[in-house]
Amino acid sequence: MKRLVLAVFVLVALFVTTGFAQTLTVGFTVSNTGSMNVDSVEQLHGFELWRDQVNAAGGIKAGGKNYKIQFVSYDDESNSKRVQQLYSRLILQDKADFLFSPYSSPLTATAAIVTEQYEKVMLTTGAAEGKTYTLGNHYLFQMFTPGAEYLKGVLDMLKTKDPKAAVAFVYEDSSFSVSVVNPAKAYAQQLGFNVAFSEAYAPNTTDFSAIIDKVIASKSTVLLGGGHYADGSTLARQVYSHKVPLKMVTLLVAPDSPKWGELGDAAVGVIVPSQWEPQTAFKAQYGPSGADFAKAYAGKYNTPPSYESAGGYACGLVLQRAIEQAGGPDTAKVAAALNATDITTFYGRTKFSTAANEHGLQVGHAMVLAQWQKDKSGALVKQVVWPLAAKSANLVYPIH
Amino acid sequence: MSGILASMIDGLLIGSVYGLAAMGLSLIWGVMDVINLTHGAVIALGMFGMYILFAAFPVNAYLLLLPVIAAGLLLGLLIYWIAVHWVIGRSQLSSLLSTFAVNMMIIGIGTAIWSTSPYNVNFTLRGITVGAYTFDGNHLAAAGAAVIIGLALELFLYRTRPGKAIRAVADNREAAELMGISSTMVLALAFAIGIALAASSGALVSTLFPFTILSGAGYQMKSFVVTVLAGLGKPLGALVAGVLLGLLEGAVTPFIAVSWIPLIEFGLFVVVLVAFPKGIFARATA
Amino acid sequence: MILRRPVFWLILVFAALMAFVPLHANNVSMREDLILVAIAIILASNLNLMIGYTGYVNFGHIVFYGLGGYVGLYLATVRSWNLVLAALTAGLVVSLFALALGMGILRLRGAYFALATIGVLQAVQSFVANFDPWGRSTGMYVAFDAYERLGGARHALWTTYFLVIGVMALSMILSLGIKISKFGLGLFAIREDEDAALVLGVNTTVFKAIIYSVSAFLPAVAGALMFYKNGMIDPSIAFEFMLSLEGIVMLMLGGKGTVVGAALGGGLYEKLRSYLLTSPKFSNFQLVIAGGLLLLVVLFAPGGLIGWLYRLVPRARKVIE
Amino acid sequence: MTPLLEVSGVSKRFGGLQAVSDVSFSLGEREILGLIGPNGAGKTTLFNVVNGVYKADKGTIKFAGEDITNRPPNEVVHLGLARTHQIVKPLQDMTVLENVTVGACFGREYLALQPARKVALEVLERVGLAKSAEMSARSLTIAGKKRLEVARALAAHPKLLLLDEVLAGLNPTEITYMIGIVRDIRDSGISVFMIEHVMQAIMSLSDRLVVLSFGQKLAEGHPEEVARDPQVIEAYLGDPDIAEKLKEND
Repeated sequence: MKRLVLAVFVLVALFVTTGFAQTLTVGFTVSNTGSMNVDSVEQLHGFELWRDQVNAAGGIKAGGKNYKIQFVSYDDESNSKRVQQLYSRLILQDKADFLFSPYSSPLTATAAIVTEQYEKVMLTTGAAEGKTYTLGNHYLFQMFTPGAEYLKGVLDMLKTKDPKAAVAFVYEDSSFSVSVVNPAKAYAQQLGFNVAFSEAYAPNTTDFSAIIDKVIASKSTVLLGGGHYADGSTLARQVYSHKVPLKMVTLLVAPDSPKWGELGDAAVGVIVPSQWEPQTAFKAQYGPSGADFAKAYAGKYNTPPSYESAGGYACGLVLQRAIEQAGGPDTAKVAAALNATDITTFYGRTKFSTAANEHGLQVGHAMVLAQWQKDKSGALVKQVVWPLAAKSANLVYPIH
Repeated sequence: MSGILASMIDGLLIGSVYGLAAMGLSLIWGVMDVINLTHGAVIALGMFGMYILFAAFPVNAYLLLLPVIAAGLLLGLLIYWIAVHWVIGRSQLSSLLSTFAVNMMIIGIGTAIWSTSPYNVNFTLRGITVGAYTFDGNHLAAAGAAVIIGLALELFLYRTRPGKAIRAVADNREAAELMGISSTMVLALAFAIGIALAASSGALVSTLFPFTILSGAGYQMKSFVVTVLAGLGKPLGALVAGVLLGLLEGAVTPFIAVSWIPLIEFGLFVVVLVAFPKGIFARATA
Repeated sequence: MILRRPVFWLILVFAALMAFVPLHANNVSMREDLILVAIAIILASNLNLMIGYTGYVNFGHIVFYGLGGYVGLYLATVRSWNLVLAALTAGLVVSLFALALGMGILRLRGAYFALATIGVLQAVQSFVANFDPWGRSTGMYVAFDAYERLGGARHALWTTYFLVIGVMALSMILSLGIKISKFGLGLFAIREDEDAALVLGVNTTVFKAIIYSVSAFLPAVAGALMFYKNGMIDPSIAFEFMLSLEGIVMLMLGGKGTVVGAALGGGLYEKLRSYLLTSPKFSNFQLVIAGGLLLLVVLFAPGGLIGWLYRLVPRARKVIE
Repeated sequence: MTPLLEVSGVSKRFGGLQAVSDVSFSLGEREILGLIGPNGAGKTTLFNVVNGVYKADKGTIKFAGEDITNRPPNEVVHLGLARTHQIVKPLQDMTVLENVTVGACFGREYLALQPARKVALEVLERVGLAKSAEMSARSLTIAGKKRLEVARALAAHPKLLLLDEVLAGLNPTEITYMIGIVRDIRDSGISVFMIEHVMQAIMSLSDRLVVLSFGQKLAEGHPEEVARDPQVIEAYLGDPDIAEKLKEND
């Protein structure tokens, strides 16, 4: 009899808890393979840490209910054609309630078309290109500072150190890098720099010797550009092995990854515009502090978080808060809550534009600059060097 | 030193690796009239072969070419028996598709093992600096190795019995059979050597650039261009044409954006193919 | 007369089912799967005109699909043309391009032609990746208001779906029409022995150029529709060499030279592929399985599924064309 | 009366080999002209130049009053000059009927599919292949394939037929049958220009003979005159078998 009572009790308890703790499905694709692999997996780790913490805390509490988070994801092979097929599947077959973006601008832009066609909220992270937000969407929200801002800080910093520098732009011919470099080129000229050389290289380029020979011939003294991890790390290696006489090298995205240290001497001195660094201490109004996040992340993955990881985690936080504010997972209400969002988390300020011609564009968040330096023991570490207010070390200039 | 000269030297160095890759394609095409579409996949396997060997035995990477070549020969025999032997004598479409099928399988298995993420062979030789320009030590070594392997093949074809048998079969398969040469053995051998050449060129590339399992495709395309420029069944011609292609790339890049190179190369390829279907260098003897 | 062919009516019934089943069930997910099946059938059917009918292996067939996508998207978004008009214009432009190109490269035979088509694909891709009006390697995007003209995104997606199904039906009818025509007979003669065909009076140069151009038209129209539906285009997805090669696999699988075989191969392959792609166990082995299938077909059943059916039931040859 | 075919001063060279040099002859309506000569004399090359497979380096070819020098083979067929091949070229994976229909469709009258099929059936009847109409060309015997060659050319409704060794490789019964077909063709008003190694047959069939050796015309005339020509016998000495046969025929 006792047993029966116990069994009934357990069943009822199960029923009650499952009744209260509903499950929300968040869908996205990950580049488990292909050129975006390294960055994309770091972003995934950010997502996963957020999910695990939410579920451990009993789910998102909104409108008197608890919502646990469940992920559905597929490998997009870093291929934008797959992305559309898979996001359609996530929406239609897997009935995802909310979506996160894949990693990288072109993949995100293609996914955005599908999510917008089916009117699903998608938070984009790991995608800084801004053109997508001018196409007239309503359900897209960008976590990253748009590309146009990426290299402005570097040029401002260079202006203080070496106003006579001859600048070379060598960048991937991808929507993200182009969206970064075009405004940067204009800004460099506006600041009075000599833009000595500028050339885009095809995505998946592995042999940079022709371009490097041209950089040398142009007598450039600083190099700005890059694209993503695969091409950026290759470019840095070859710049190093060809002993190009440069005083500064700034590359997009790639040097932010903890894997960058594996390049050894080729890694030293390289600067990366970053969405976030563990050293930047924002006062979080919502969610964990930067230190807590970094500690939890390192505890789970045995490596410090990159800004892709931080972006992934912050993406979850912002969605969580919007669901709480909306009082449930209703798409229109959550979208409205996101439109009204203006908060500071460990990741910095987040605010989305609500103007019709750039809806969802990130307008609150700001960049920092990090440089790979050797510490006293000779180990490679990434230090924040700009803005000066947030710096953790002085800029090394020139590199050699 | 001027930028153009430096660029041309860089082109020449990488061109010899293109040439080595093309030698394998050219040999198989010329001897057995099979366009080997496993070429790119085998080049990629050569890259990963070097990666695995270097991880196990971190000696001078160029010494590891020897085991890569040996493994390439075995792989070549295997592919020959799986996909080529049965379609010899059938239409060219059959061998085109059967080798392509093997290509898909290799890429598929490779993707399952290594995903399509980039890998590196962390081996660096000291470069040579001339003025502002430094020529990468690995590029110099790889070019040297490519030329040595190419010349070794030429010696093999002209100075040894099996080499002469290969040339005889390439010339006239029926006549060679009448003279008591087993064409099956010779075809299998030629195919194996072609595959070994492709694998060795992949191994050389792996010491220069990062690579993925898909990287072979680009070198396969270059091999087509080089083979067509050189004319079929002329392995040494392929080596020379590869070097010339590299030189051409080096000579034009100072003046135009690098992104135009494929258009020039493949445009040239199509035009040459249409104008001289037997190859530019083959015209004199045709 | 084409109306007397059972296959003609089979095609119509098939297309009608493809169009109305997802509509009736209002099943968007089914529609998204079927549109990819339709695209596969369009590509395989038109490729069949070259490989199956004329005996010329085109490795770069996808170039027509991609160029059609670019021209169509450019006209429909940048120039704000009506979608159907933009797609038809894209087909026409690409066909003319193919005609001019064909005059040159169709002088080559066998493997040399096959190689030239790879060269063409690479050269065109590289050109487009450097072409400013089409957005270089970052491509072009459809602004969402472009869908408004078709009554909003949801409506636009159904419209493009029906158009794609229409193109699919046309592709199969075109294949059938050519197969039972004098023009088709001339093509078959070229496939079997080009020199003999010439001596028998077939103007091989003109026939080859025309079929090359014809085989470009519907894929280009389909490309325009599909990339409009997808909302964006860039060189790497427009000119995907792998898709070009998969077209050949589909054709070999179904049975080259037959109308039904091309469609069957296209449909089955796409179904298999999307199953493998999303199945956690096999997603990595998609290529291995496709490659293995192709190898088996090439070595043991060069006639594909339809060829196998013919051998099993010889009378099927009369009905299933 | 102008001759149907008039070849004047035709030469063809391949690299270092002068395959045909300065050959002239003519062929009248309803005539059977034989072309003989030792192996490698350039007979098939001459055929190929006449019907436009090869371009002539020098010389002109007139057919039915039109200059057809260097016109492509497909146009030559439309004018009414069809041919067969020494090494048969059946369209392997097509049926016998389809093979012959191709000939009718793209021949002199450029028939539509339905009438072409009717013509093809008639022609198959004439060459005795009617029963094999639905077989694939691949499955024919060598004799069947030779007849198929002739049928395809005939279906084009030519004024002149070039026959390249249609008797080679046939057994005596088949040879007799084929000779009957050739006579029948001529009787239906078609001129014939034929290469043949079966001496007895060509001697009895031809109205006139042209002899080629090393690409040059050695002799031309009535078969009996030609056979007695010492130059011709000399040329065939490299091939004693045939020289012997020539004498027998004498």
